[in-house]
Amino acid sequence: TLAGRAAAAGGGRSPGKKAKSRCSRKALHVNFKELGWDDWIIAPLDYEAYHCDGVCDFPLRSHLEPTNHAIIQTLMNSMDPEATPPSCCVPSKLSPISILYIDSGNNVVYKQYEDMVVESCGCR
Amino acid sequence: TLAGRAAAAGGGRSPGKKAKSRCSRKALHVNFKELGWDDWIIAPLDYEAYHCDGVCDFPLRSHLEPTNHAIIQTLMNSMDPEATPPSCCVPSKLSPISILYIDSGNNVVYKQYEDMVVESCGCR
Amino acid sequence: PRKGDSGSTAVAPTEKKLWCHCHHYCPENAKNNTCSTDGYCFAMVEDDDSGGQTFTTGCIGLEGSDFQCRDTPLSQPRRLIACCTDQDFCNKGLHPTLPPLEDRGIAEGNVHH
Repeated sequence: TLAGRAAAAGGGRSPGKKAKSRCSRKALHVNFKELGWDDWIIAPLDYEAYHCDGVCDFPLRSHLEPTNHAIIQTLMNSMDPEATPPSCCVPSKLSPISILYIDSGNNVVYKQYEDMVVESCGCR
Repeated sequence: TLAGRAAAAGGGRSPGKKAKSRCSRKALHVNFKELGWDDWIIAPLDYEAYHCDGVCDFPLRSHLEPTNHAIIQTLMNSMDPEATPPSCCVPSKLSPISILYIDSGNNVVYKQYEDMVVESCGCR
Repeated sequence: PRKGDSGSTAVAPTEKKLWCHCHHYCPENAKNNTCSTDGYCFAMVEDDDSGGQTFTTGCIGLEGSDFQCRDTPLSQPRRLIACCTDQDFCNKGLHPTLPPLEDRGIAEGNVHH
């Protein structure tokens, strides 16, 4: 068993950190019509892209696949939140979608766009 | 490309966002002694890890190597900042350092730790 | 070993998965408060904003476990983490405790030396 050592210093509270939910995948519905792209995109006119949001606090769980740097930054942030920002909740795995559209030469094209949908989130 | 189309969509200016500097690599000096790790780490006792900080705003420049998802999210954020957070400035390239330390079996070990130093930042 | 190979067969090291109890922040696809990892199970106690203490358990990856399981004694708020890897759900037996805050001890007059 590996154990950390009790924090010697009486800790100041990090205000409100617990209020915000932890890093996870959230909904993000993208409507190409609202983006004004229905003049070149034929289909789909909308899709679920998801996005990542939430705090990355200690300890960074294994499903967030943190890098060593994210872990070190998280530790530095928990020592002095003013001096060092926390690591950030971002997509760690993405998947493509295919779009049917009219290109600048007025041709109808069916193309796969990489990294369009969040599959999982992590702290980096 | 999506980025080219995105330029046409444009976006309302959000007040004050420009005040904060754009996504770039900033200093982060890590002192293992201050972390309380000088009881197991022999060398180095400190190193420059850097970190990434700053806004990811439209248009996401090429050196930030944005994914298509980050571009879409940035556009959605510029349309409605309340509904969608911006993409986040995080390390896009990291490098290792080697550490000489004493392991739990009291052996002196020299090990390369991956992803310890930020080489470049990007918007994800 | 794969069939039809001649000579020495390289057996792909199956990644050993450790199952842990997780409470307070589990992966989205977690079932029955369990998670799995290539690293350690952990249990942690932490001062919370209401003056009490929060107890959490879960999974820590192997990458960075040297740092996370040692933590830093200078964190804010105070916390204590313990990691284990000897058997599945070993963190059910981990009960890290935080010493009472000195001032609280004096206020309640029950400081024992």
